[in-house]
Order: sequence, then structure tokens, then C-alpha cells
Amino acid sequence: MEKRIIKKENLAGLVKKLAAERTVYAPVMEGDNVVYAALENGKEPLLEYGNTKDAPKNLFFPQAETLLRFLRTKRGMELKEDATGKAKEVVLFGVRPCDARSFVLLDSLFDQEHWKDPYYIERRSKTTVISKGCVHPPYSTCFCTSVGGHPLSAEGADVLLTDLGDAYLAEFLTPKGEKLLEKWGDLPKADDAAEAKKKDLLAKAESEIKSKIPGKEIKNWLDANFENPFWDTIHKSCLACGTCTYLCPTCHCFDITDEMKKEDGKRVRSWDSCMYWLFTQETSGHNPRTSQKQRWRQRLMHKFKYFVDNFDAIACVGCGRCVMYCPVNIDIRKIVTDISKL
Amino acid sequence: MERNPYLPIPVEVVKITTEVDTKDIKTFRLAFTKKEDEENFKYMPGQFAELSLYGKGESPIGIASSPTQKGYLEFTVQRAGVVTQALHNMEEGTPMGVRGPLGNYWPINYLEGKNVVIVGGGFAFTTLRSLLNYMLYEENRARFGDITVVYGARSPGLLIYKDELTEWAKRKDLNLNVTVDKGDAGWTGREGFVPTVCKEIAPSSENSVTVICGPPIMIRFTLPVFFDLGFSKENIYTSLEMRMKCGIGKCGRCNVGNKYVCKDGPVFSLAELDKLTKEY
Amino acid sequence: MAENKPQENWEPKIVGIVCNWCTYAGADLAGISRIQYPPNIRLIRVPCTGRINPFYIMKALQEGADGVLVSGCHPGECHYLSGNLSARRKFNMLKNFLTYVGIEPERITFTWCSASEGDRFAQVVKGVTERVKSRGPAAKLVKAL
Amino acid sequence: MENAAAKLREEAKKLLAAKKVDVIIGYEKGTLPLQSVPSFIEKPEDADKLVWDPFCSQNLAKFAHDLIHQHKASQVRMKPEERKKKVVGIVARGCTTRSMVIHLQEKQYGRDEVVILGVPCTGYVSKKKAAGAAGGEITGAEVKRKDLVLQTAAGEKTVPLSSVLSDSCMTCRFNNPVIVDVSLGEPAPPMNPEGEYEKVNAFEKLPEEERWAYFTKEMAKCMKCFACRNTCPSCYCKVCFAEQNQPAWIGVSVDPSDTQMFQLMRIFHMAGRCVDCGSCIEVCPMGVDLRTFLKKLDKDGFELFNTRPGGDMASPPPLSAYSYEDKEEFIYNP
Repeated sequence: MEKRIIKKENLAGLVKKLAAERTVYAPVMEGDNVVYAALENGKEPLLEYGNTKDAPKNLFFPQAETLLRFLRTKRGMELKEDATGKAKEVVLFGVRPCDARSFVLLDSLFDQEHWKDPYYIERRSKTTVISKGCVHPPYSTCFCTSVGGHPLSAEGADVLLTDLGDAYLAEFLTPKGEKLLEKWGDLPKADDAAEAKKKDLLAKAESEIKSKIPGKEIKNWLDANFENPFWDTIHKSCLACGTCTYLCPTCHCFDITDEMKKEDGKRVRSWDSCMYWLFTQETSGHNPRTSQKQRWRQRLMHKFKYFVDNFDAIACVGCGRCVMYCPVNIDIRKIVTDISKL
Repeated sequence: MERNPYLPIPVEVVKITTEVDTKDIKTFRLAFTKKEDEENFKYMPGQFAELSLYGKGESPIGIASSPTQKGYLEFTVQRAGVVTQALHNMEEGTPMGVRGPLGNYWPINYLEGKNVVIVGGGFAFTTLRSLLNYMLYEENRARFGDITVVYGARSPGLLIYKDELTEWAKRKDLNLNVTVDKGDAGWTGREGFVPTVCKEIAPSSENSVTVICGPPIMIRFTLPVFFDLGFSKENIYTSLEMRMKCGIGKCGRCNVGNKYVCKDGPVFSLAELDKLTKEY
Repeated sequence: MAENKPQENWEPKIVGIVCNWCTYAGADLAGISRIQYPPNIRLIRVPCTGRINPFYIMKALQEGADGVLVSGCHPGECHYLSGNLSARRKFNMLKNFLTYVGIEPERITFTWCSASEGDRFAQVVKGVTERVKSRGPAAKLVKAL
Repeated sequence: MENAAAKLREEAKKLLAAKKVDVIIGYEKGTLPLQSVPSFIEKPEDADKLVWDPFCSQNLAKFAHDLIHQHKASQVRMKPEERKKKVVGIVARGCTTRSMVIHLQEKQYGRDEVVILGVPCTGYVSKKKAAGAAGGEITGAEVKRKDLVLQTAAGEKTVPLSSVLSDSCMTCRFNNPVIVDVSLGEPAPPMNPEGEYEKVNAFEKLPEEERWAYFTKEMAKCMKCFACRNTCPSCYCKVCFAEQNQPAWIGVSVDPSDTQMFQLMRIFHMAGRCVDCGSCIEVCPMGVDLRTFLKKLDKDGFELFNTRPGGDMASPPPLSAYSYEDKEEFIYNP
């Protein structure tokens, strides 16, 4: 692993250098929102931002992705092409450590031993992730330390940048990351002092995270309490919109739909949400999850129990998006804390 | 890398059989377009596949043919939604797609050397038919003990696989009991609900396993009969149904607790189901 | 999306949603009387203009229609007494609204045409085709696959 | 305002204790600043949770409709004589009562199924505007008379309340309830309804291409989470057109036309039914400007048919009525 120092004023230039030869996705300001967008048409990457509104999962698991295309012929509908093998090498710049961790969680689902998801894997393997550590947690709603991460976590990243004050410490963690170093040319090597400073910064950043939830501790309760009066208390004000799931970096449920226009057609995989009644509605009219109470229980159980059972990790990275943007302020931190008190 | 699991295998509809008087249940025989696909499509009774109609979508349907029937797959489908409607409108010779085989299967290894009781209701008899044909296959028959079948439908016209029922009835190595809730003028067989018939036949629980599949209401009333006969929860198997999209445990909708019906199911023993949440 | 320039030899596709009792009969009359009108229109017959869901008009635009014509009985002549009067309110708001968001007003046309007005029907189709032609192929709201 | 809150708790307790209502839908304090969130009080002792302040943004009529309908759905298999009526108490400002008028006109529930606790309203704080004024994450917010005091990491910032009110509130014509069972205060002073259509008028004057450019830009933000639809009291269809698949009105793909179509159709479905409560704008996580478009329908509804949605029980919704004299300048004559 290479450790180098990047001068603050040089970072934007280095990112643009990458953008000149391949697509670079970076946080940019669009209207009032900070979102990930391709750096094209002279768009400037943001270097100072809290976090993006949208989760970067969109890059590997797009909101709508064409799985295959087909054609109406005289014989009937025929397959035209499989849409894999089209992804290009890209760089994803400026991911917060919580979001980068979400990639590892998504990997465990999409890159299982049996039933690999070729669309996700292809995009993921062709993307180099440059993560930007949080020396100050950007929001008071951040709770990454409660769910297995920390503000300078390198999980899921190929390169991790840490703001040391006067310069960035750049750690090139994977072979993909080291390839970037070749493009960037000579950067001064980091010394032990930089390393020590990072350690201090981490301790400080961790202490600044005031939001703490007993994420791991509630597992036993969840194991035993599928039926419990507590489940009647959280869903009442829920609008059943998909904001929490769409903005969530780890939510990965999807739908598959066919679309046609004249003779051409395609099969699209698109985000779906366990908050929608249609999600589990069967053709027969039967619906195993008829009420919002059941859907909320599903969401919470999936994150804090089922995913833990299946992949040994909580499917939440503590970014706080669902807390901040829920229209009716249903706060997952409060729910988890309330459960721990039962 | 394994085959792209989202990519349907090209097949062609070679035969369509209308099964019931109401004409809303048909059996589709699909033949593989490519020889190598046929060889790679290794399945067991109880598994399902996604029938893929480009432009309409996909529908998960249990495989009704047995792996001992070479050269084709069969699916018995009720007309219900967008995909099945389109399927019913299809003609022989039309190309389509199949994704699979998906899910687990009836516990064949466990059934070996045991007596098997098959209980089916209505058109849920499809994968049971697959199992039955598999066990009755010449080379396989000796591996299993006595086979008892209880199959019921609301009326004689709603029984599926009528030709096979006639064939099976002639066999000596099979105790076939077909029943209808209410017979019609031409019906000479048994009348009565499936649970009642099971009670009358009273198969022994000694070294026996029950495989049951049918409408929830039938299952609910049949299970107590088998408990009374001394069957343990480990020896009763059933198959679950859920809304599915991907069929490979990713899209997140068909879970019962931490198990995905598409990947870890659809076949579960009652003992396994007891450990899961009751949300199906 | 930039507006397309009318190409040479380009002929617009226009969806006509017409009521069964007046305009459809009017179109029939135009045909029987051998009155010539542009072949750009494809008619969809509905029982009454009051039955037309405004979504049909938007959906036609999304599916690639260059223009939409809706025509029914003159006010007071509705076969169902007031269907076209309810429709008139709906379409007035719809037309204003679509124009407001920036859809070319020439693409959406509403008119009345009775069973005896075969001549008027031909005139309407002629006028509508010219109006749509003047704006070129539709680009707004059109879905690309 | 504090008086109204105290009176609200007291009246809520009385109603619940006397079993005149089964539940009171009101607001309680949320976990984040600027958030007073929907609350469902079923026991008199819980009524102390209720708040009434400028952070109460949502139109609660949606929940009244949902609760009553869920209750009815749960009783469909019961014998008619065994069915029980559920009475819902609701904390309602002007726009909430207008939505309820629409519900009543559209026969969604009976007047005897709701008890309206009418509150005078001086507007609610737009979270988007407050965030803009604060310039950073807001960690605390407090109303001090006519000002809003915001805490941020950089320190305290005081802004006039009037500058961060929702656009809908600033030009509100109905800030006092139009129907009421229990009044919780003196009528509030009027807002500025004269400026209601200023933005629409200005937008109408823009060239076609600019209007289209603005529309497409705003709709590009939408991620189809359906929060706008789900919070809207007038959006109560059991199966929304957006969910229908035989045929499918809108596709799932990323083509912009699908999002535009969804919004156009939803907005147009609001013709004569939108009360300009601003809930859809307030809940939108991406900050899509829906009001510019919704308000146009409001303006047309008034100018063409002289109706204000939910303004009073007697005037019918514009699209369920007609007149021989309706204007028809839009009709094409060759």
C-alpha cells in the first residue's frame, strides 16, 4: 500500500486530470442539492461538502438499468442483446466512508458465490473509488460508529483521502487504487508523522459523533419479537413513500419490468421499495404484507436482523439520510434506541 | 463466470393442452431451442422457473414435467395476470424464454426408502405431478416405498392431467385417490373434501413422509389429520408461494424472515416453517 | 430538448379521439361525400368526449404522436346530454396547462363537429395537419427507449 | 399561538375522555429541529404531547382519510349491525379544512366521522428556506415572537419568521378554518392573498422554450419516490395511475419523459382539488418546484369557473360541474 501526500491546492487538478481521460463521478452542486454527477462540460467537483443527497449506489445499481433488449419479429419476440459488457472504466470521487462501506455490504449480496449479479459486478469492478474521510462528521445525525464503521474507514474504497489540515494524506489501498497513482505521477511519500496525525484525527472525529444507537445490541430482541406491540408504534405517520429506501446507500430491492416502443423492447431493472404496498402484492390478490406496520417491520428487520443472519453485517452504514430526509421525521435512531429499552 | 442468471434460455412452445373446463388452466410444453441448453438445464421435482415473455414480463411457475421426461419442460399455468394472460394467448411454435431451474426441490434423498403420501388440491398439483412421475419412473420406482396419492378438485371438470390420472389408476404400485368436492352426472369417483378423504384412507405414519401442496384453506384442514395419524412436523413438506421478480434471492420481496422463498425455498418442511415468521 | 426543424417530406402523425355520435359520423360523411382531407390522422372512436381521460392525450404525446385532435358534439347536442360540457371544462384546463409547461399549443386541438358537418371535419383535419406541420416533429415528452 | 396549543391539549383531553373521538390527529415534537410531526393520540393522558407551532407543516387531512378508510376496510367482513363507526379528531388549519371539504364533497367520509379542532394559522416554516437562511446544518431552532432563531455549527442566526415561511402560506387566502367543530383561538390576521398568482403570471409571460426548460429542469430532480403523492390529501386513489400496469401509464426507465409524465398527470389530477397546502413541496426530498405548476391550475380554476377548491361546502368542484355558458375560446374553428 502506497501512502502519499497531496497538496490541498492540487487535488482539484488531479481529479480533473482523471476526468480528461475517463468519466469521473464526483459530488457537484445541482440547484440546491449536492449530488453525484459526471464531471463533464466543465463541471467542477466539490471539495467542501457534507455529503451528497443521493447515495452513490446509483453508480453500481442504477435506479433503472437495462438488463436486455429484444425485438418483435414475425416469429414473435426475440432476444436482441444482453446488456452486460458495456460498462466503462470510471472513477468515483469523494465518497464518504459510510457510503464506501455500503459497497462492501452490497458486494456480499450481489457478488455471492452462487447467483452472481453480472450487471452489478461489472460496474463495480470497473470503478475506482476515491473516498474522502470525515475528519469532522458532517452532520449531527451521523452514526457510522454504531453500525460497524468509523469516520476514516477505508472499507470499500480504493483510495482514501484524509484531510490533515494543510494537505491530504492519500492511501492507495488496492491495485485499482495504485493504478491511479501511476496516472497522477510523482507525489511525495507520506511520513510517520502524517500517519500519527491521522490517528489523532480519527480519535477526535470519533469523539465528535454524538449520535449513538445500539445497532448490534437489538439483534436478540429482533430474533425473539416478530410479534410485539412495539411494532404498532412506528408506522402511523409513515407516508409509505420511498424516500428512505431510495436515498439509502444499502437498500437494494428492485423490480423487473418490460417496456416496449413499437418493435423495440427492453427489460429494465429498477429500484423498488418495501414501503410500497405493491411490493409484495401477488396476482391472486393475496398480499403477505398488507399494512404499513408489516412493511416497517420488514425494513427494520431486513437491516438489523435478516442481513445480519445472512451476511453477518448490519445493512445500515449510519449516513443518516433517512433520518434527515424522511418527510415525517421517522427516526431510525430513535426506533433502535426505543427497542433497546424494551 | 456462470451464465448471466437474468438471461432467459430460448425455448419454443411445442404443445398446449387445455386442462380444465373453464379453459383458464393450460399446460405448455416447451422445447429448448439449443441442444446445450437442454443438457445444462438439470432440475428436480419441486423446482420452478421464470417464464419469460419479452414485452410482458416474467412469471415464476413450478415445473410440472419430471426430469425423467427428456427433451422438454412442462408448465401448467392459470390465467391470472399480464404474463399468464399473454401466455394463454400464445400459439404453438412461438419462441419465448425460461429462466431456471430455480429454488430447492422436494426432498428426494430423504424420501428414498420411505413411504410417500402425496396430497394435492386444485391446480397446485403441478410440481406434485413432477414428483410422482419421477418416483414412478421405472429406474426410480424401487427406491421408494408405498406411494399414496390424494388429489382433489372442486369439480370433475377442474381436475388437471386427466389422461395421466386414468393411466395412474391402472397401476398396481400406486394407491391413487381422486376426489371432487361435488361430482356431476358423469362422475363415478369419490366425492368429498381432501381432509376427509385423507382421514378415511388413514395412511400409516410409520416410515412415511407427506408432501402437500394446495390452497391454504385445504392445507389448514388437512394438517391436523396428519398430526392425528402420527406424522411429525419433520415429515410433512409443503411448497410456499410468494411474489417474486429475480428468483435468485436479490430483489428482496419474497422473504419469510431471513429466508428467501425463491432461493432457500419454495419447499420447506413444517418443522422449518415453524422456525420462520408467519408472513406469507 | 431542442425543437426539431421540419424535415423534407416529413408527414406528421396525428391522433384523433372523436365521439361516436357526432364527429365519427361526420368523418364518415366526409368519406361518403368523397371530401378530400389529409391522411395524417388516425381516429380513435370513443362513446363521448366526456369519457376521454386527459391522460390519453398526454400519453399519445409521450408515445410519439405529433399532434392530438379531440372532437365531439357541439354543446347542447351531446347524446348523453352533458358529456361534452364536462369535457369542455376538463380540456380547457388541460390545454392551458400543457401550454403553460411549454408544450406547443398547436399540437393539441379541441373542436366540435356534428354528424352533418362532413365538410367541417375535412376542414378541421386540414387545419390541424397544417398547424402541426408548422411546428415540426414532436420532441417534447416523447419517450425514447 | 401558545394559547392555542394549551387549549388544544385541553380540548383533546376532553374529547378523548368523553369518548367523542377515537383518536386525535395532531402534531408532536420530532427528533430533529424544525420538525413537528404527525401524532396520533388515543389516550387522554397522551394529549400533552400535542404541539401547535410554526413547524407543523403537514396537511393532516390525509391521515383522517386513511384512518377512516383503513377502519372501514377492516370491517368489511363484519355484519353491518356489528360495525362500529370510528370518529377521528383532527387538528386543522385553513388548508386542512379545505382538504376535508373536498373529501366531504367527494363523499369520502361523513361529516359525523370527523371532529375538527380548528386552529388559526400564521403559516409554517419551510425547511428548505430555513436551511438556505442558516447556510449549514441546523442543530436547533426556536421561535421568538416574530423571529426564528437557528442554531448552526457556526453559531446562532436570527431571521424574521416571515422570510422563511412556506410560499403557500405567504399568499394564503384561507389561513383560518373554513369548517370547524371546536375553535381553538381567535381568527388569525390575513396573509397576502393578492400576491397569490404573481409567480404564475410571470411564468406565463416567459417564452415557450424557457417554460419548457424550467419544467424539464425541475422534473429532472424527481426520483419518483412518490412522497408528494402520498402526503397529498387529494391523492387518495386506492390504486394510483402510476401503479397501474394494464396498461402502464408511466414507465420505470430513466427516460425523462416518464418522470415528466408522472408529474404532469399527478398535477393535472389536482385540477380543482389542490388547496395549496404546500405539503407536497415540503416533503419532497429533492426540492422539486411543484407549486409553480399546481398554482396554474388553481388560477385557471378561479378565472374560468370562479371556484376555489374546498373554499366552502356549497360550491362544487369545478370539474364535476358545467355550465352552458362556460368559456370556449380554446375551441378550434377552421
